[in-house]
Amino acid sequence: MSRLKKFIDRADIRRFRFWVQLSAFILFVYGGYLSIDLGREMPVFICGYDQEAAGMCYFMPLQHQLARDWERLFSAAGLGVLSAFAIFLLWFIIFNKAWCGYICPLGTMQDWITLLRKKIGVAYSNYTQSQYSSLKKIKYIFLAIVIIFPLLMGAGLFGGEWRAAFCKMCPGRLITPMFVGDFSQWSIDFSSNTAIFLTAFGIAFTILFIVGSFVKKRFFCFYCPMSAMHYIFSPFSILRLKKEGDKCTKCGDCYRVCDMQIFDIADDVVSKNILRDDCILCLKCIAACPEEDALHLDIVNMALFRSTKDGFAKRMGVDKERE
Amino acid sequence: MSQSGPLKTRKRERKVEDPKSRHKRHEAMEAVKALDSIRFGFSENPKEMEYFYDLFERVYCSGETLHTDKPTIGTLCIQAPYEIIYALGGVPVRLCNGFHTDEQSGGDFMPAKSCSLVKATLGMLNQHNIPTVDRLDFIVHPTTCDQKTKSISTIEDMGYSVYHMEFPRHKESEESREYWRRSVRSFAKELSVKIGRKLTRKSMKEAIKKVARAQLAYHRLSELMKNDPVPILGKDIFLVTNAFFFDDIERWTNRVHALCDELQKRVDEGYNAASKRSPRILYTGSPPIFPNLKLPLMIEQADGVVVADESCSANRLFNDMVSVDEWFLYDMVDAVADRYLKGCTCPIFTRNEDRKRRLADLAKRYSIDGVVYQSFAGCQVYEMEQRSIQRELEKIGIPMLYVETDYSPGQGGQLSTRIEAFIESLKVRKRRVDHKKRGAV
Amino acid sequence: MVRFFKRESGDLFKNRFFGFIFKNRKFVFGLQVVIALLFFYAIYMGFYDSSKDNIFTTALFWGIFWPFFIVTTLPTLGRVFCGICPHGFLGKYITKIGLKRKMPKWLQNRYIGVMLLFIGWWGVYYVFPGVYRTPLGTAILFAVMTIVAFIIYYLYKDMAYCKYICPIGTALRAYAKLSFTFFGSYQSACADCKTFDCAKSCPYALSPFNFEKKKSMGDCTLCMECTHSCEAIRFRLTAPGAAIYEKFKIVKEEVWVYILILAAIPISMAFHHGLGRSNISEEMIWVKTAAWAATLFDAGNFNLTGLFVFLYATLFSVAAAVVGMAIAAKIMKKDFSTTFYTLGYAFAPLFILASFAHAWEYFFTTNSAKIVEGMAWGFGFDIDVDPIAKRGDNWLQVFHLFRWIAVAWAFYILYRRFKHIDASRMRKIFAYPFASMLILFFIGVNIYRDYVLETYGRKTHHTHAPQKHQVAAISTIKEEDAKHIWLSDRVPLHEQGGPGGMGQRGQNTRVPQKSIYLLGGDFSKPLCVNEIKGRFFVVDTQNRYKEVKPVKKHGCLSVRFDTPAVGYYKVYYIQESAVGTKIAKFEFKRYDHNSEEEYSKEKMRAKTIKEVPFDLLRVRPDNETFYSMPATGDTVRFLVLKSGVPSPGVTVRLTTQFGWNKSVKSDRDGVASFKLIKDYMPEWSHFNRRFRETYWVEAQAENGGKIDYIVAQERFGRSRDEYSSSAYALIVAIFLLIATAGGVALYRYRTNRPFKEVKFDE
Amino acid sequence: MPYFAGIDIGSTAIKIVLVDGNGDIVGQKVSASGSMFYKYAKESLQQLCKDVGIDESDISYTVSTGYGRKLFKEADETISEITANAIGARKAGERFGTIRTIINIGGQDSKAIGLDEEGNVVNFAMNDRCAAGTGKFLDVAAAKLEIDVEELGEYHFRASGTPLAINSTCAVFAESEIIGLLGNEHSKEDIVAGIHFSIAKRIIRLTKKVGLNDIIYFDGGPALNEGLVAAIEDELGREIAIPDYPQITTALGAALLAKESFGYAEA
Repeated sequence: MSRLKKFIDRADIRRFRFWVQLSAFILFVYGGYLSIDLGREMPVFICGYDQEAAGMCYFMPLQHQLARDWERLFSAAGLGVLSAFAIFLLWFIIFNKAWCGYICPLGTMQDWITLLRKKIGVAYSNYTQSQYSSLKKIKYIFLAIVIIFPLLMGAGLFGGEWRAAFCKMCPGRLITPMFVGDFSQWSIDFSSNTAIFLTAFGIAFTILFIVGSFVKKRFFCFYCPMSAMHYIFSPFSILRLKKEGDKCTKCGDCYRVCDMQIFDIADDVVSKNILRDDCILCLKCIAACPEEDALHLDIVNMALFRSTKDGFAKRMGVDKERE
Repeated sequence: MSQSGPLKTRKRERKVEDPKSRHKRHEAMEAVKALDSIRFGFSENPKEMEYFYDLFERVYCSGETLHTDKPTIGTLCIQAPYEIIYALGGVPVRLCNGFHTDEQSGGDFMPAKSCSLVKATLGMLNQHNIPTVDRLDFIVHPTTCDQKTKSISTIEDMGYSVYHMEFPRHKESEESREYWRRSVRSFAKELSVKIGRKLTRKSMKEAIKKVARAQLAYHRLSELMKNDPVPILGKDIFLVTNAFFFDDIERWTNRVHALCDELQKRVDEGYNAASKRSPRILYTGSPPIFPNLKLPLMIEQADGVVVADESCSANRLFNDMVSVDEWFLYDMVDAVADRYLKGCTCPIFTRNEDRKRRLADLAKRYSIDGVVYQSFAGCQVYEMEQRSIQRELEKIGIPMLYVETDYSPGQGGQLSTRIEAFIESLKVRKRRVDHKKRGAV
Repeated sequence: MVRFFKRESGDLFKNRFFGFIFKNRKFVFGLQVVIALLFFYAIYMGFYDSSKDNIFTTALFWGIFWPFFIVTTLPTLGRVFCGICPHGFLGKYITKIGLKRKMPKWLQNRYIGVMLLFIGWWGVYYVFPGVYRTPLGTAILFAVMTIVAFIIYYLYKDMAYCKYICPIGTALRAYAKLSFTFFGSYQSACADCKTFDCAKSCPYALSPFNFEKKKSMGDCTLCMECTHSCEAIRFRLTAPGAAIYEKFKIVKEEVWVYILILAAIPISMAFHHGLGRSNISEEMIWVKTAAWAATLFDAGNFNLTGLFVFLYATLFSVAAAVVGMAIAAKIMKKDFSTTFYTLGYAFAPLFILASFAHAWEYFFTTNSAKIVEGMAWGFGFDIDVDPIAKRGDNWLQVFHLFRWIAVAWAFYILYRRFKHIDASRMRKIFAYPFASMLILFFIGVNIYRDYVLETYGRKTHHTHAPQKHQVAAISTIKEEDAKHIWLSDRVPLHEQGGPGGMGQRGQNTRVPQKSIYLLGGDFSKPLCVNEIKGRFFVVDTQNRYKEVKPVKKHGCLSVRFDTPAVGYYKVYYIQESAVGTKIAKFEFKRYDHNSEEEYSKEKMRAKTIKEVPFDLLRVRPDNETFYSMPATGDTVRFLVLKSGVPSPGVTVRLTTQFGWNKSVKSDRDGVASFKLIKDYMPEWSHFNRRFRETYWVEAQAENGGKIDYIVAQERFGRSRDEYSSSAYALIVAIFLLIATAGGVALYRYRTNRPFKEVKFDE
Repeated sequence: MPYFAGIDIGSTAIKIVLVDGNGDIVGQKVSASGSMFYKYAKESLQQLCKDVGIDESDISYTVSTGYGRKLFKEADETISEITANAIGARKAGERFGTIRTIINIGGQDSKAIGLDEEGNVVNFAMNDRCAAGTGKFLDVAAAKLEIDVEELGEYHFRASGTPLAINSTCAVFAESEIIGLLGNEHSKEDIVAGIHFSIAKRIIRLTKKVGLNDIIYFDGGPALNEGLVAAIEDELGREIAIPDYPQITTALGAALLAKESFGYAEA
């Protein structure tokens, strides 16, 4: 057991993650070819417009469900909405935000773009703290769009174009289907002003997504409403990212490797639960932490993956004791 | 100075010693005395320590110099980034000095009540005689404490080429981080111009790894100190870390690993370097720098054992290994910069919660019985912080002894009384705790 | 604590009646319980019966609570409503068991309540008219507010909800300054008080002994808790608005309440209901702006006119107040903030008196009846009463006077408030007209409205909501007169309906039903067929058929039947005669998104029944699913069956809604193919992506000496190419790609310059 | 009958205490330490033995303490004077109650020691390297004023009115300050009182660091100076406990420790 633990603590999380992401990407994007269907309550951006997807991003059904007439939404039929939500939660609480860091095809895409940038040799950019703290709020606005627009539509206050307004703007709609050869989403819908606006916004957002994730690691995840939704329910999850404040030296290694620039991970020495709304639970921080046990990933209060000096040395390639 | 003829006629022929060689002789005498008490004052030193004893003897007593083939960069504080210096092919030599002889000659430049360390450094530089190296190409000066910052102009006047790195005194803000990163970046640039070599990704990566290996070796050594009984005494640890100031880093790393291997064996055998009830002491405050290791020596002569420390001559020097996400120069230089700012627990910072946390954590992990806090007379920051540290330690129930010292050897009596009384009281405490434990069982 | 005190004559507590009403613990408690019960009962009723029949919920909230408890009491007795407010009443108990935390700083902001009232209530009132007028809307609003209130009471101490979050908390506090009562204490007794029982007993953590000294009751809600703890508390009569003339601690939010509420209610109403009902309403700037905005996006039921009325009213009012005060401040050489907030209290009477008058006028003309009827309905009675007065009764003009009283009073308050500013008399005189600019604006709006209504007259018809399609009487035709007869699921004039035309919405819990109408005449001018000779058959998804009898609906003959299963239903109208059989056919698909039904080609294959001698079956292509339907550019294929046998060489004709038609002969397999062309070409801005174009397929064939004829109505949708453009998308994408990449590169280049990133806000 | 010796070799005096197996004092001696600690200590011990009438070999265990403790090579054990003082004070001060705070003014230092309920040293504070506030300071001042150290007490009580303030932290500067005061025609009495109060203030500041508890025990040579005792009491506002022989408390502690250690060694 202790040997297994040691093995896990020494794991090269980078490589592990790459392969998990690749398999998850293939599974989700091409799963349809193998008739895999995991349902329509996936807590990741696997777009329903991808005909061969092995599941569907929960936002699409959620928006459609919320857009029902209020009379119907607040009747017994509303139970369907709740049951779908319950399934979403069940999926979510197993992996917590690791859905973002390990499974989300859109996240994986961004990581690949980052890999490409690294290969080319272009340095990345970061936000300043002030930019960061104002920009990160955008995702809650998007979440509000996801929930409020359909609800208002159901109340009859908006036209039908607003039914899945966020989906229209989401880069996932344009990107995921491309992998099964469907480029039809790359179009501007001229049928109404709203449609023009939404589809054009979608294209702009997608371009921004591509360019942004080229220069900024995990560019889109700052604005991802799914991430915001995850955060709301993360207290119920069984997978936790924990920090032992007294062991932290605030050296900032974790902060620097963090794709999401989460300041607290290095600077907050008081909270034990260090999972923040931007976190994608990629575990890079644990892998980069040189302090014994300062950061660890817990599953039901059992440390699954801990930061160790030994593991750090191995991952940095300095573990050979004598040169 | 030309000596045209005898100034005075004396009965007895007496050749007046050249001040420089006299100074050198005094230094050597001081070094020998200190080394002897470290080496022969205790029995059963680890065999691998011989290398370090020998190294100090060669450098400080026989006048041997190291690194004749590489550019030598003098550093005034641990904030001068080692990794960058190594990456550019230079060798960092820490100029912090512990010689009383130098302190006295350095006293000419500074007020009476000021930090002995800075005085000694000034004195040494004034003699243009650095024991470890034969020349200094460059001095890096991070603007850490006031006394160093002000004395640097004196050093420049002595004819050294100095690079100033601006260092923020408030590390909690994002601005300070950016500010310091800038300082480090421009330092890297400047140094590469001075040395005439380009900073490359490969050399930088190598340098980071080189330093990381040294850090790891130190961590291995300090991990061994967690054992009770301890395999080695604290004075030796200080000597080892002092050697890092000037020794070749790879050789040093290998030697520390060799030492660790030996100590590991001792641990397996259950060997105790101290006595049965020696209180485990955490040392903090002004750095003990060879040959001024009197405080750790005194503690251990009084039957305590220094198992951990929080000072810039050991623990702080090796903390915070650097982790890099993408091996770009920017990233690496920034990563290196962060190591020296955020993780640092130097008392010059405004609100030093980190230091309290670090001390509490060390006390917990090394099962510390008491803390000895040294402040050089005149080091205001350490003196001021003493109170809040004391309060903090009281909260977790660990007694602390605060002593104010300087490099003068004449202080022995009163100082040792305090140390001994402190250790005696710790022993009583420990015995009582043991007793209670046994009673409980 | 003072046990006995000889009360002065102005003290309401001295009066037996008022003393009982305000101070008797049991009475007040009873009243609070009754109000709370009514409150919750009305919310419950709002959910229980959200139909128009429920007149109780709205009558209680908008007929009693608002006009009487709030608008009427405020300028008279003061903030007495808070004393019986169900939230405050229950909140007192909830706070006692609650967590008693300190409210976080960001929540301690009176603007939250003010903005809830201003935007959340009045903004919504204009933008979504009628939301709060329906029982359900009202019930949801108050239920949500109640839940929020109770949560906040539970979490935070000192009844912080009332101070900061309650939408009317700050407003009541502000307008209560105009009342002719003052709640305070006998200073002679308080001078040597050492116990401060009044402050201890206050659930809001206020200090009643200080009210007189501070000349302000602060956040006091007149809950009367302190009166039980000490006899030195008094509730005295003062001159009306005496409190507002004094110098007290200024609360900025109060001034903003005056201005914003003035904008949101009297001014917006004057714009919307006054000027908006005039014959020249189209000329008004807000109507024009709304019309322009409507071209920009699909606003649904969003009332854009209301929105812009609200925005312009706010803009004008705030501008009038701010600009006027700014000039006044300049004249007096005082700083703006002092001037504005000191003098701003003068705006207080404008709204509340106007509203007071309106409330009573409305009470006499309409509300009195509504209240009686609503209350009766709420408790199970059904009575019908007439209002006390009729609209247009002369004596009602009295209420119009109030508006001018309000203006006069506002001028007077302004005069009194000027005394608190220290500036030379001359300057004050010059500053006075500017400081009163908002009052002048208010007068101006009123005069202008009267002028416009007088000069141009009032529109006869007015509704808040956009007009619904009225089902006018439909002209009918006899079967024999009709050139064609066919089946359709829509009555004529409903042809342009949106996706909701399927007649299945709102019936989720029941078995969905479908109505099919028999139409006749020209394809382009359908009329209802009201006399028939044939019979109707309905074929369900299992291909079982049964005959159904038609009924009359909207003047049309129709058949109505259940469609419980997922799949294709068909309706046939068959009329046999000597000449031959005339058949009209309608086929439709039922599918709902909750269904787990799989689309299987076999199951969904077109089938015929043997009762039909001559049939046209649409052959569904392989890629068709439940979600899809034929679209422009697709080829639709029809199988011609004579007595169940594919029949080649039959002429089949397809006619679209816009008149395009084409005839082909069925091929060897009996299949006739048509390519659907694009003939829906409306103006660009009116293009409807969901437009379903109707087409008819007719076939005629000789069958055993008789001529059989069949017509089937089908629909097709819009192909993607018709309304979306990948080329544009590509251009946009490439342009954006270059722009963003360039922008990023430029940005990075720029930030490489060190020490330049600190920017100062000058 | 075994005897145990505690030898406190201080900067100004050598104090020797002999105790018997019950821990009772059988003999004590105070002599000047001069420049040859070892020689004088040895002689004093011999002298004491002679006075008490025992043979030197009867002394089973010797513990030395004080600055010169390392120099007394015959000692079986050395101990710091702080610990010794604590042990001695507990014994000598038994009649006052449980002692938790000790003030000790020695020849060249002054200390305050905090004890716990069981008599263990919890914390302590010492003056800086300077001689102000120590016995030395009194010596110097007395010499300057040309009076005997023993007379200081008398002078103190003869002082009139408010005592003068002597502020200098250093004995040397204080000396010049005294000269200045004399030059201003202040009386010797006032100056003495001033000196006492300045020492008292200093020592109380030190004591506050370890905590002021109910019973404050004051020992060391200057405790014989009643003027100084009065000054400390005045500054504290309450009485302090003075043992019968304040000079020998530390030596007594050493002797008691010797007895205890001998017990351990035997066991």
